[in-house]
Amino acid sequence: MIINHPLLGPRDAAEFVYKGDASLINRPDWQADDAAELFHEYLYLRDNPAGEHRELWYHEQGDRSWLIVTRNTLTHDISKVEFARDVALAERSKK
Amino acid sequence: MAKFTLTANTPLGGFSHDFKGVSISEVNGRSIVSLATPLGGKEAVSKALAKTYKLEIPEPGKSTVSSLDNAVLMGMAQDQTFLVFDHTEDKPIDVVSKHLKDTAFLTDQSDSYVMLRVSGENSRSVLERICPIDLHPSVFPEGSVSRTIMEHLGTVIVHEKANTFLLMSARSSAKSFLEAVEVSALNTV
Amino acid sequence: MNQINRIDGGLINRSNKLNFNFNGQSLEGYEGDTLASALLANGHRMVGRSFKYHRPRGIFSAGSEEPNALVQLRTGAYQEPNTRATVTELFHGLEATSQNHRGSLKYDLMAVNDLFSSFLSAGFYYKTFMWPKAFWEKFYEPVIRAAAGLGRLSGEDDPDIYDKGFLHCDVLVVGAGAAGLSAALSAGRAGARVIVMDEDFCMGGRLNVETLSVDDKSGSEWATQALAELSAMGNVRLMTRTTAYGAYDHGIVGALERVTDHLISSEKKPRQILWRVYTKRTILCAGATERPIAFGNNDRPGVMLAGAVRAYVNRWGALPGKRVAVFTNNDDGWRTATDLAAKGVEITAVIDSRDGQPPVDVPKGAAIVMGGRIVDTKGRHGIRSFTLSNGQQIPADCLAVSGGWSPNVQLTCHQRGRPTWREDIAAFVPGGELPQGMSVAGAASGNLSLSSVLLNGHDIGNSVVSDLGFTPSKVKSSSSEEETTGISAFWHVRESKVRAWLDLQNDVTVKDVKLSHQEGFRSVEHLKRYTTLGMATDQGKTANIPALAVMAECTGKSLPETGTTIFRPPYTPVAIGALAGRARGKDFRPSRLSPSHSWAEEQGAVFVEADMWYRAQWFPRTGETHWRQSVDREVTQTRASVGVCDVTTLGKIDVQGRDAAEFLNKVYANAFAKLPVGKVRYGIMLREDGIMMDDGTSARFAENHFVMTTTTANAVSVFRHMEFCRQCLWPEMDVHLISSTEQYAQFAVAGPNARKLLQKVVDSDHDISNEAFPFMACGEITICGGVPARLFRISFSGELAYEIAVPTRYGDSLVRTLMAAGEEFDVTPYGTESLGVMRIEKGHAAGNELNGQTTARDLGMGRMVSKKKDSIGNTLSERDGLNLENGLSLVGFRPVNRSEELKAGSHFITKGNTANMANDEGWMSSVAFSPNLGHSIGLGFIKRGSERMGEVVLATDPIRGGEMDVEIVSAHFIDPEGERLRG
Amino acid sequence: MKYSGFKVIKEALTGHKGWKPVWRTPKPKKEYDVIIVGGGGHGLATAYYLAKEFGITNIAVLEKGWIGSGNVGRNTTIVRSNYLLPGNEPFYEFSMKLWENLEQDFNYNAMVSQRGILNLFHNDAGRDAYARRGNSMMLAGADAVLLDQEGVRKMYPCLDFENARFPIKGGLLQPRGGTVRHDAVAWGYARGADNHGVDIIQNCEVTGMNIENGVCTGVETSQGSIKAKKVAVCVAGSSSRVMSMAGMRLPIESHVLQAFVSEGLKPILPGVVTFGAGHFYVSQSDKGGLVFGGDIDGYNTYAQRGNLPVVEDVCEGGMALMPMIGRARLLRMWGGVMDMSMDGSPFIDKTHINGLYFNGGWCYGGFKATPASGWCYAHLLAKDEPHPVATEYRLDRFRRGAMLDEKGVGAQPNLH
Repeated sequence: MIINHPLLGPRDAAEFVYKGDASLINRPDWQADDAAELFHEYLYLRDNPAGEHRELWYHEQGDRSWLIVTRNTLTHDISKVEFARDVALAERSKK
Repeated sequence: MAKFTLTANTPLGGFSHDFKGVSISEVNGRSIVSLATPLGGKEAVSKALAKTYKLEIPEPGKSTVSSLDNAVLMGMAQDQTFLVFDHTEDKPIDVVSKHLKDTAFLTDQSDSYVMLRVSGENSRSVLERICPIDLHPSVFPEGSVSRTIMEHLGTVIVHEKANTFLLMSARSSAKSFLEAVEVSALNTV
Repeated sequence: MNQINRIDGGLINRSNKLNFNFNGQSLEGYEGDTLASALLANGHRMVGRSFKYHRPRGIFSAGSEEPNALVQLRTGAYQEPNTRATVTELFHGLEATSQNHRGSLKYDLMAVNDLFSSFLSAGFYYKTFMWPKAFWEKFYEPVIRAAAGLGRLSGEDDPDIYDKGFLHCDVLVVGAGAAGLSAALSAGRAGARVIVMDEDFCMGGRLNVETLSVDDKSGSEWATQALAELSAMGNVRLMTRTTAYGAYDHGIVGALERVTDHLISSEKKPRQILWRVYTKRTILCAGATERPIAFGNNDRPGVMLAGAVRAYVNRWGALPGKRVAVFTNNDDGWRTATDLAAKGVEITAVIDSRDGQPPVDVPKGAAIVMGGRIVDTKGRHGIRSFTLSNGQQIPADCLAVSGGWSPNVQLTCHQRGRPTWREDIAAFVPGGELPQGMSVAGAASGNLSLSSVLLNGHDIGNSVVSDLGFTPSKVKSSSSEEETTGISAFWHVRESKVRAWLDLQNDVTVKDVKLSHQEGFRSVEHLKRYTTLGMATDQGKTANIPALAVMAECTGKSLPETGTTIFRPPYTPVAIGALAGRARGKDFRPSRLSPSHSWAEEQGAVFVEADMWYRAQWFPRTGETHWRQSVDREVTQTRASVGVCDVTTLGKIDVQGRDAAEFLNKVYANAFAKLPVGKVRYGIMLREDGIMMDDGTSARFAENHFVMTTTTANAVSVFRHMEFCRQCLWPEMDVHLISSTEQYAQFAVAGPNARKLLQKVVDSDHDISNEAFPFMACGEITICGGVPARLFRISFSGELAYEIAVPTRYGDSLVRTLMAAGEEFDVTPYGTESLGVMRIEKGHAAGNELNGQTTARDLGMGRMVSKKKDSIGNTLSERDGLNLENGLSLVGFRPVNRSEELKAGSHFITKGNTANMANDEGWMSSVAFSPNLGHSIGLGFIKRGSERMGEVVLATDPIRGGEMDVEIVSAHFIDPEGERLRG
Repeated sequence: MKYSGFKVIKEALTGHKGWKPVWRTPKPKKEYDVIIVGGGGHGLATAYYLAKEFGITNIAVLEKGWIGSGNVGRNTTIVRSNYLLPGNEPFYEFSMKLWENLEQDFNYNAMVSQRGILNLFHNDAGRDAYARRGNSMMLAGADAVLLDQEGVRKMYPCLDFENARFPIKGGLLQPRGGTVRHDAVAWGYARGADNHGVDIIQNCEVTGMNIENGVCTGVETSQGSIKAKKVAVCVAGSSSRVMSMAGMRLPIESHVLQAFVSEGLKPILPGVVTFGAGHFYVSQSDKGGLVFGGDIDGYNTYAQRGNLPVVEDVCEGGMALMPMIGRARLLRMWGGVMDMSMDGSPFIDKTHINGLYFNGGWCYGGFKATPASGWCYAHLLAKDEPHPVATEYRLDRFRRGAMLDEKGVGAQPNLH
């Protein structure tokens, strides 16, 4: 696979390390009343869709950026690549 | 006073060898300092760099060259730049912080890497055995920098000038890295 | 008599005669021959035996689709099984032997299988060999296994070397026949970066084997000219002997270049190179493969594909037989008759399954049977004659068969593509959902006449480059004369009473397909799996479509409804050595050497692999014959005076930033925010699931600057995790991470004389006395007259200890200096074994305890997990299952009988209980011999361990046949109060 | 029809006219006692044992493609019971015992071949971990042998003992481990279930779950709606897709595991060997092919194909372990979609929806579990309580903190 890095251009996926669903950037509030349940859902439950999937890749053999890649799990087509940090910051500003 | 003295060594003892159409040689006498740009501090770093090295912060994947200490500034990541310059003494950070004050967080990386220069008309043919990056000048023009992986080893590759590439890889695996490059030459030319 | 079947013509170099050897017989051929063409020229028809029935097998095709002519090439360690003679380039000194026979090729004892063939029907083995039960392992299976396989590995290490590489281009052209060359010319002329690959050693594809002309030149002349033009272009790379074997995601194509397979010796150059091709566009010009028609005893040597027969005659001047007949369902098959007749070869008959008139002029003297059916053949070791359905017998020592051509769609299907059926050419052609960037041209796309192939290649080449933004050249396509390509699907002769082969290598016959249908294995995948159809080394390139047609006939469905099995990479088999490249032996993975490595080698150290690192395990001294002697000495000497250990391999992470302290406070489970500058703290890092991830120390050098250490094993994963935290979880924090593992050589200096030793090298303006530099202090100092260093007062051994770090360039010099400076204290270097002994004596957890399954609580550090702050893992560490009342805890163990040796991996059972899984209470994780205590000691996890001090339990070790009574004790075997390290 | 050597001879002499379809091709009925969703090894085994051992025969097995088209038809055929944890080992040992009597039980030769499985270790920590595991196995009544380097060399002289980057120090051998002809397992169970009256319905895709008031009453399919008292899902790589029809999110990700086979070769490897310092395991089939594999590709996918880096990584492991295979050619590579769970261990459990059951999360280890998975799932379906060897395979174990993490890598499915 080739991941089109937002700054560095197309790079072989072998340079990256995969983590999983992009929802892992939304870590729950540890002080919430139902924190235990929220953390259980956050860490263990997955949509695991057959189709478009937003997922985290780490450019370990590159610029060490964490990326959110939108990739189809049936075709492997990649439609979007973003810096996870930008997404995380944007989601914070929404809140 | 301590009666002991320490002597420095280089990763490959100054290796240099010419193959047909390609030369491989260890590069020494350079220091590497990593500049981390503080959150929101890019402007301050830029100013300091412009003032002293007359350089802008390069985008990741690019490098710029200064006449001061033959410094090369390499864009490694959005908030990380390597400054590679002529300096053989200890504490290269002191040199850089003199120029940049506390605009950037500095880390000495001079002893973290082995540097090999691969040059000559066959250099691309040799590197194509181990380098996943497209080194064609139309894609990776002079001044380009890339961190990638070669023979299981993380490697920074810089296109210094036509048919000349600088490779930087971890010092502890310098021998394996040299072997990777040497074998490529032996297998190719 | 040599080359009895060699005739004039062809693309062989008759001035370069090559000697070779087949089954012990010396033979001659020419440069440009394949082993197959040379064997045919020498009159060899039978070259092997089939898999199941051991039937005689001859050369069937002229390409990589060959099912039959598999030989063992070369000898000794170079022996290469299952090698297709049809694509083996002849070289001087080539040695080959036939495969899969017991006794000689001609008189194979296993041919008895053929007599029992009716018992060996498809899937028979699933229905029998079950009684008596014990017989399967003892008798049936050994017999079956003895018959397995075709060729033989030598069992010796592959003596050749392999390499890999990366290629990048705008356009990859796969196949350099008429379509490929046309496409490459279009793309190359437009200025695109083009790579052209062909599996053959001579580019041109069927241009080299057909008598059709292009632009008033012979096909091969035109190909030569096109290649000359292409090779003159700086933007085009031509790669012969290179097979594109697989299409992967996003335009990556795997290719194998056979660099030295056509030479007698590789001479230390790579035998093959595995290329990973990154291309924007691929034009697949892989041509088409002819398929046979199934009829009775159609597997005899001499029964060949029609296109192959004329290839041998036209390209190699090798005659597959003296009296040739043709059986065809299409016009193309007739070309074999006309081409051979033109060379003066006797054509005994042309049998066309179609009714009507012959499509071309009839060769003189040939019997022509329109609407004909061949039902049987005769000839024990090769065909002598065949019989038509009307009983007529016709002599022939070569029967050229054509059932039409199947486009080579394989690469189009390596991802999601499924081929679609075209009735007019009776073939599957590439369907939708091609791999990214792939187009198909020429015969591979279903264009079967040369003129259409040339035009199609030209046009697709142009359209692909204009897609990429290049301006196509104005040069017109080359052209060829018109030819007829009529076909009427015809798959097998129903009138045949005897077995008719579909898969020649695996011996799958029409009857087997019918039986498969009868038993309900009707899906194509069931058919394949039940009969083994298409699972031979040729992957059914010639067999699959006819077999599917037979199944379609049984089910009453159409062929496209029946479908095809999925094409999987590789297109042709790839040597495992090539896929591994250089990674074997010591080069399997890189070696990381610590700064003291050379010095340690000089000391005769024994090294151990620790991930990629080599670490000194112990340092034997003269007279020490057992490792324990060395280790006991190192430990004793260190605890008595001072020892030095290289700890460079531990991960070091430079953490800087305005929020560095708060960041560490979140990644460590224990508090870090308020660590004073100049101090080090031990930290435990949890995974988010509350399990221990790693432990280490962090030293605060400045308000905004920490240096963290990790374990050697987790250096990379901890860094990755921290980058995740930094970028994804807390992006608003100002934190910067960079590894400084490589930057510093770090040594532990431990023992009561550690300070005294260090004081000899530390520059005098740095006070490292206990008062100025107490336990858990850190600082930047200089040593040996100004060399910058970092000093940490930390201890893994439990002794008064420091870790000192200098820039790596000084590492070698520093260890030598420490040894010299320590001479007066009888300093000893110590390795990882002694490190292990001392940490067990001190009760420190290491890799065996931090195994990803244990919690801080299990390790006796539960109270360190702060409940007052948010850190990774703290919330989920509170789950009930991780806080069981009878949970595990890490404690020490010693044998009740002190002379016994504890065993790591033993399990604990309460005394009096039976040793079984239900009574299993934990396990021994680490053991060592403590030279200080004079007996074996261990660390282990046992339920409620901390409450069971003094209890004697059973440590059972059935796998090594032992058990012993052990006593639960404190894990701190030495200096439990920690007075030494504070001293 | 009973299969036997005599039957084969009789049919051979009479033109093979008497063979019948191995399973019927029925139309779905309106209602069943149990619907099993998924005609793979586990689903067919569940149907077989439900009918044979628990007396429930009004069963349909619904398969969206052809039976055995999932992982039972695309694995590396290894069976073993060499697990560490008390929650796992008794289950896999139960499975091993079922394998050992399977052929006589269902009258089909699946070629259970106990030629041993050898896991190599390359350092002292590896030895300690395998000693611990081997002891676990023996405490659970399984067989295990700890070999030193010489012991390994005697069994496999062809391994690289002289020049290895990570020298072989020894291995954990389970002599009863081995291989089974994978497709035949599906066919044998199908035949056995069919003989007990189970309806095996191919080309029948489940498109929806009928759930009313928290009770599952049946399924919608491409062949119409079918009612059932109990719906038992057993779809491996498709677990998340199917269970999402019931509104459930699972602790599962789907990943691809590639597998490889070489050209047929004369026998050279007696049993199964796994490399401890890289990703490679291998055995040789009764047809002569070297069947091998390694690690999963590591990214979520539902495509039954992988990519080159893993192919290369596996072959690198192969050449590092046994450099004699360099000249053997890789013939075919393929991929299967794995239901990778969050701790690497499976689930056999009821759901919070009455009448809906779930079996999945087998990761890349489902094949060896087939008989026990079928038996224990059948037990759960018949008795509504877990089989004693499968009590830990609960869906709520992460909430409780009762993970079954053999490898100790945490909630990261691609590392298991």
